[in-house]
Amino acid sequence: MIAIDNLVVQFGGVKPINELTATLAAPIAGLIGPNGAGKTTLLNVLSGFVRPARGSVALNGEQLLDLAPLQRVRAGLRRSFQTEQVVEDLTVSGNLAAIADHVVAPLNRAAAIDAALAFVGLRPVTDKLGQSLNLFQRRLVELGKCVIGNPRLILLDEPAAGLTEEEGGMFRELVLRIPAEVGAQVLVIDHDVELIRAMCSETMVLDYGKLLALGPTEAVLADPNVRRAYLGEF
Amino acid sequence: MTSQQTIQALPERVPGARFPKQLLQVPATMALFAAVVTCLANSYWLSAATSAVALSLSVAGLAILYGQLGLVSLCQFALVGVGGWVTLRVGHAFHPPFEISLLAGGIVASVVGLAFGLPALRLRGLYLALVTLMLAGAFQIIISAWGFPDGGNGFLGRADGSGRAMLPRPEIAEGAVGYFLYVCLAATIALLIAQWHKLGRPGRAWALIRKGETVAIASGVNVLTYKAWAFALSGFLAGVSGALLAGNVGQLDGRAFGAFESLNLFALAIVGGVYNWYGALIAGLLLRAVPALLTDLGIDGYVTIGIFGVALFQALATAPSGIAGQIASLIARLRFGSAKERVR
Amino acid sequence: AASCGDNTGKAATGEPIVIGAITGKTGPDDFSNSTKAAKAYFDCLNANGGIKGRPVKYLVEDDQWNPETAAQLAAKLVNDEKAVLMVGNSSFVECGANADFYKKSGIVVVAGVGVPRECFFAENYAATNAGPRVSTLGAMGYALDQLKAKSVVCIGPNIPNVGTWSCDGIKSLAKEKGFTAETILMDPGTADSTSIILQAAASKPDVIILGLPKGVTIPLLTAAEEQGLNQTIKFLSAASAYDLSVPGTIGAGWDGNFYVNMEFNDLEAATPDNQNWLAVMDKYGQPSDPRDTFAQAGYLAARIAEKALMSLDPKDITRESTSAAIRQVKGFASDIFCAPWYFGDGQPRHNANSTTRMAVSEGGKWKVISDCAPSPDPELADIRAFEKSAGIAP
Amino acid sequence: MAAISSVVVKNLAVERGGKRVIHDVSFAIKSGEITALLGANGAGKSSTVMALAGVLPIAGGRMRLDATSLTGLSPDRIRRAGLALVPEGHRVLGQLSVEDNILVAAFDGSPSARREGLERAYEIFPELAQRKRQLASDLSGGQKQMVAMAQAFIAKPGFMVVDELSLGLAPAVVKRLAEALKIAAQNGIGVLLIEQFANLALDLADHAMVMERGRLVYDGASTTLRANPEILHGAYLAS
Amino acid sequence: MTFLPFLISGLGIGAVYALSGVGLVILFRATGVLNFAFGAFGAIGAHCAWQLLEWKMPLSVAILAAVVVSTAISFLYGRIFAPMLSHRDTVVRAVGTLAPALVLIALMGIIWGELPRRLQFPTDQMFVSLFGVRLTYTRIIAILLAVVMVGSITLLLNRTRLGLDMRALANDRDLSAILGVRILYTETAAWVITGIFSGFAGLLLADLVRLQGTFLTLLVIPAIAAAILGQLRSLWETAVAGLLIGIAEAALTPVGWISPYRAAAPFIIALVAVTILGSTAKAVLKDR
Ligand SMILES: Nc1ncnc2c1ncn2[C@@H]1O[C@H](COP(=O)(O)OP(=O)(O)OP(=O)(O)O)[C@@H](O)[C@H]1O
Ligand SMILES: Nc1ncnc2c1ncn2[C@@H]1O[C@H](COP(=O)(O)OP(=O)(O)OP(=O)(O)O)[C@@H](O)[C@H]1O
Ligand SMILES: [Mg+2]
Ligand SMILES: [Mg+2]
Repeated sequence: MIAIDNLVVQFGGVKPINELTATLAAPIAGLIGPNGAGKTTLLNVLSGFVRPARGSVALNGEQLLDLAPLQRVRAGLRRSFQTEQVVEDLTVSGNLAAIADHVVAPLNRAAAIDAALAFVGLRPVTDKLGQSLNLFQRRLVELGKCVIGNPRLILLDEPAAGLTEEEGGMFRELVLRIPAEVGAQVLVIDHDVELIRAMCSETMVLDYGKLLALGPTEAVLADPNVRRAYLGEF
Repeated sequence: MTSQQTIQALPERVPGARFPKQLLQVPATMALFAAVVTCLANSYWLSAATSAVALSLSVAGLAILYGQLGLVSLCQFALVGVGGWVTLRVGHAFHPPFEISLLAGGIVASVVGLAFGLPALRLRGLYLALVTLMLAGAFQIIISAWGFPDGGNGFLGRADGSGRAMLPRPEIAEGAVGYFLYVCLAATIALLIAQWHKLGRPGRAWALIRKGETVAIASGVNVLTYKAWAFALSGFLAGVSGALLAGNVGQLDGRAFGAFESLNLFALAIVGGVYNWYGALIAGLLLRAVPALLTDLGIDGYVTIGIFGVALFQALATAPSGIAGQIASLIARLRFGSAKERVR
Repeated sequence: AASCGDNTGKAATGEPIVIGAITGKTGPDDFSNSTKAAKAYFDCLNANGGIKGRPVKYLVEDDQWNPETAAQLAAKLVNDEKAVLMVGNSSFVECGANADFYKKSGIVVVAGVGVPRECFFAENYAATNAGPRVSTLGAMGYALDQLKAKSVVCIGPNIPNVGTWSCDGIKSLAKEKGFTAETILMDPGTADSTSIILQAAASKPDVIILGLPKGVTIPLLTAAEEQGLNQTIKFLSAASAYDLSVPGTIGAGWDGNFYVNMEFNDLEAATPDNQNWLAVMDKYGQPSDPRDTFAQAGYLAARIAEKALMSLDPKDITRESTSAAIRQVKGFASDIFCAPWYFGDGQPRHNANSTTRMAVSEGGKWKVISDCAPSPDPELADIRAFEKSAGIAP
Repeated sequence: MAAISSVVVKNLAVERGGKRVIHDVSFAIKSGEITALLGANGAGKSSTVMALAGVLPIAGGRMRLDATSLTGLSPDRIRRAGLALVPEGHRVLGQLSVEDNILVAAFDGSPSARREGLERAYEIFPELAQRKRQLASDLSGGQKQMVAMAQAFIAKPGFMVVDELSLGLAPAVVKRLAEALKIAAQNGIGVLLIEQFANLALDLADHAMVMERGRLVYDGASTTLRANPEILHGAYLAS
Repeated sequence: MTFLPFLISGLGIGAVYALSGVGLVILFRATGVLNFAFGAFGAIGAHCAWQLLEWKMPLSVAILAAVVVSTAISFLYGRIFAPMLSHRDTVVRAVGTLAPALVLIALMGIIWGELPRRLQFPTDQMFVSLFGVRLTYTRIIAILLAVVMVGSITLLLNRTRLGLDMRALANDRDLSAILGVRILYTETAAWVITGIFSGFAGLLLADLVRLQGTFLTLLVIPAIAAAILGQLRSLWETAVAGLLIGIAEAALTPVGWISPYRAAAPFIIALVAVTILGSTAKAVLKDR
């Protein structure tokens, strides 16, 4: 459970997040909103790359902001980035090992890597270099990195952007398995409303740093404010 | 930086493996190299080859920083100087076995390298490169004023008297051939250490850091520690290189460690190739053996400089992953080719 | 006409005698004039019967101002080429790098131009020039005697065994003679000459003595002229500035105000050996080879070597016999030297050339203004004592 | 632009990392029309359009814009010849302000014409108008994509090639953009569109092409493709 | 001992650093290349000027020739050689410029040797006296040239089309090409501009410091200190930093034991500044 209380982020004159208070409890929660609404910024606050000016965030009752970014990773926080970040000159398994090195005990590493490979279905390309992967495979590597080492919260920033509908569908199936098989809560940003609808039982909508709506996904998507500000319907 | 380099012919990595088999390449190649040089070289070439192998260690340090982390250090030759200075100082002051002086040189250079790296830990790209160049510049002025120790008393170790004291070589390797083999052995060990880092956990962490620091942090990498470790290791290699150099001639001179030399070292490291371990050896040879060849052919010093400039550009422009990269892709092609043959 | 060796006019055809040389050509300054002159002389010798029929094979290497290279080249010449003797060496870095090696290998060096202290404090190394310290103090002697200097500032490079060595000499002389002396050590790589000149001028000295390579001397003089100090202070320099191009380069502002020490005779002196040097250069050198004081040094080194080799059985010219012959050289007279040159057998160090002249810049040329005078360097005490004991000096 | 003009690609071949990724692709796009280029990930869509824009060197084939040969021209000359590419992955000039980013793409025309173009771009993307002094590197992902689109619009090209149109954009913005592209096509611009959402693309497009493993497997009316979804499915599953 | 005279003499050496530093930053801002050969370009021009003066040509001809030679060499490198490295990272592109630097050092060594020479201008004889120190007109011209260059280049970069193209190019060459920026034209223009600047700077530096190929070439290294203080971005800051570094270096002259080490001042100042400002510096690149 993520509890955000009165969060304010400020860059010079702009406040990409402004007095945000919200609690996300669903195993897979969605985060949507217009471009520049502050979604990525919120993820950066959760993972520790942006220091908020005010407010607090608690993960399962534990204060998150007290921890350094690295401590958060060790405590089970994982994230992917809006542009994929697969290392070109490491193999697929090398990319996974790079995180396993730091979050899994030495003896369990090989097994953890293998389990992640199996989970995302990349076993056939274990030894391929990152530079020769296509976008879908890269997104899968990113997801694989997120499920290594008993994660508790996985943050996905537009993980399916650029994927075709089929690939998006396969990706969605994987994400849906995470809460049960990996045991982590997932917070996902995406602009593909259908994907959000299919994955998330709960959705939060941000608009200019403010909370526009929060609740069961269907209800939120039906909210006229959301339809106007986000979907561009009148 | 925005333009991403296409990296060709990178060595494959085997994660998790305890002793990757590729490591065996290092001793095998070095042994072959040492045997060939020992059989063929006269005094002059032996001396040049010894310097070349010694310097290849400092290039290996640069290769870690640049090839692995994408960090540029333009003070590597200054660190070679630090290593040499400390080795001579310890050697003249306490007369310990050579290995002790050598380790002292390596360790102090490593500490200095780390101290040099610290202000730079937060910096990247060209800006970092230039900051380290400033360190090289400052070192040049300080060391040329102090001079290298020549056996005297006191902190600076300047005798300023009759004759210079020479640093004795290790007892087991007094002669030119013996010392050359000694340097090759030391280089093999150091190159193995570097290569082992590259193939293992530090190498993966460094690759992530090169990709982006936020990405590295998000993957649980302690960026500062791993960067500092790379600087320290690179400094250590430079220091050992300086120590071996000091043992070769028995003494060193401050004027040989100018900022321009550090620039030159970096340039040749790129030409040699920073993505394969033997790029360092190639760079060492380029630094010492090629000028020796030109000198031996009686070519004017200025013409040599000019040839060097032209060759530097030629190599930069045509071999993005250095000469070593070209060799690697050649080997790969040969292997691939013969594999195809067999299938047929 | 050029006169060399036995003057047979016939080329030597026997088995060559290998003689090596190391010089600093490429780098902050070009010191190769000495070996160029030695080469010209050996060519002349070879064209005139050589050493009793055996020609000299003279191998010159450029150490590029890098001690590591200097050591490599010494190994090449001594071990690989089996040189019997080194002649005409002139380098900033070579003495320190190789003195020990030469001693171990049992080879003797008759150098042209020695610069740092190590060149004058080694057992197997004897230079024909006086060296920066002796030369700087020679200039100081002139300043004391002729310019009546009461206070002096010595500017030297902050290179160990060069700058301090020269300026310390001035200091100890000051103690002995009771004038005031100050030392400024400068980084030869600095771009800021004006500040150094201002610093030197701040103590209002009568004279400023420069013990610097000419590449650094000229910018300092330029800065001094800019500040108008050429009118109020006399500037003197060690022999390093004694180059024919210098008076023209620094210009008329320095006429009568810039004095330089000379380690050898006037370059244009009409004396026989000096004329022979010029003739050898004309016939066997390149027109572009400079006729300067370094060249004089190399010429003399070659002649000394020739004299020693001529005393040997041509069939028995080995490193040992050659070394022994060089060690015996004594009373080698030339009008280019102020006093006869000797090696000083058994001495731990060598500095035979310690009597110098002075010249002043005038009308774009050097004008010789003094006779030979012994350098008042206190450090020469051991040399003077040896000379007395060996009956070389009165 | 009264006369119909066209970009013609013949027997295009492209190699990447020593491997041939585009084999013998030929097609034509016409002004005033929207063409969709569909296919699974890695099918070679980006490689095709990057080769077309001169960003990737070609291993074979020819390209023409009307009478002008584009083969072997540098990217800036192709852009100036009238073919504007919006590359994949919302790349912007991070150290320039938003306004400079847009202005730099307006390589021709008087200052007043450029002003006009700028105003027009701000009309499509009012988000950018508020941030014109901000450094482009500080923009959100979607905002960067808007900048990239604005850069194409302001160049007033004859042909616009958009790689991943909706990438990172909120639905409302996609709608506005689709509208703008339609208007552009009506004004005689030829548009080539790569888009992950096939339905969106087919709604917009008059013409559609499908790629599979570096080859063109369908080239025809978009309505036909819509009526026969198995073509598209086959292509998507092929990879 | 009073410091005042040294402050004035520092203005002279400061002008040297400012000129070279600004020259470096201009090209970097416009093409993303840090030109280690800046000094060498200037030096060869200055040598040509010296040669023409030796041949008794008028001063104006010599100055013109120097600038033309420096510009031509800069143009050649920028038009033919620099593009070959354009897809490589900034450091490699900078290292590439070592090549022309080495070739020019060799050329100057072969033609002119390392004999110290003196290049003189009539302005050396004219001066104003401040605190008993003469500030020659040549130095004043050097400072003015730096200021004029900073001003005009700042205008060029911020107010003109070419300037906008240059900034775009330096930021991301590939993307700029896609956006229609004429890469070769713009880059060549930048190299020509620095070429002209290096020509004038080379003449002034040869006069102010010394006319020696290697020395003038290596002068870029302390000048980089000024560029670092300007964070490789701000021309004004670079120029001011250059002057201040020069003054600091000169002011250390009378300070006892530090004096022999004062040539290290540019480096130490740059390092201290980076350590203090480091984390806030704009040049600290961010991740996405
Ligand atoms: N360093 C910064 N300085 C100024 N403004 C910034 C900075 N970083 C981000 N912003 C602004 O903060 C706002 C929020 O950005 P954020 O990346 O969180 O948006 P987002 O919701 O993820 O949008 P998108 O869907 O487009 O990715 C944007 O308007 C952006 O321009
Ligand atoms: N730098 C590269 N080196 C080697 N192969 C590459 C490189 N970039 C792409 N490829 C390969 O080229 C093929 C075509 O890639 P391309 O990016 O053109 O596909 P796409 O259809 O645009 O897919 P996407 O939807 O992922 O953008 C793929 O198989 C990919 O693996
Ligand atoms: Mg975002
Ligand atoms: Mg694509």
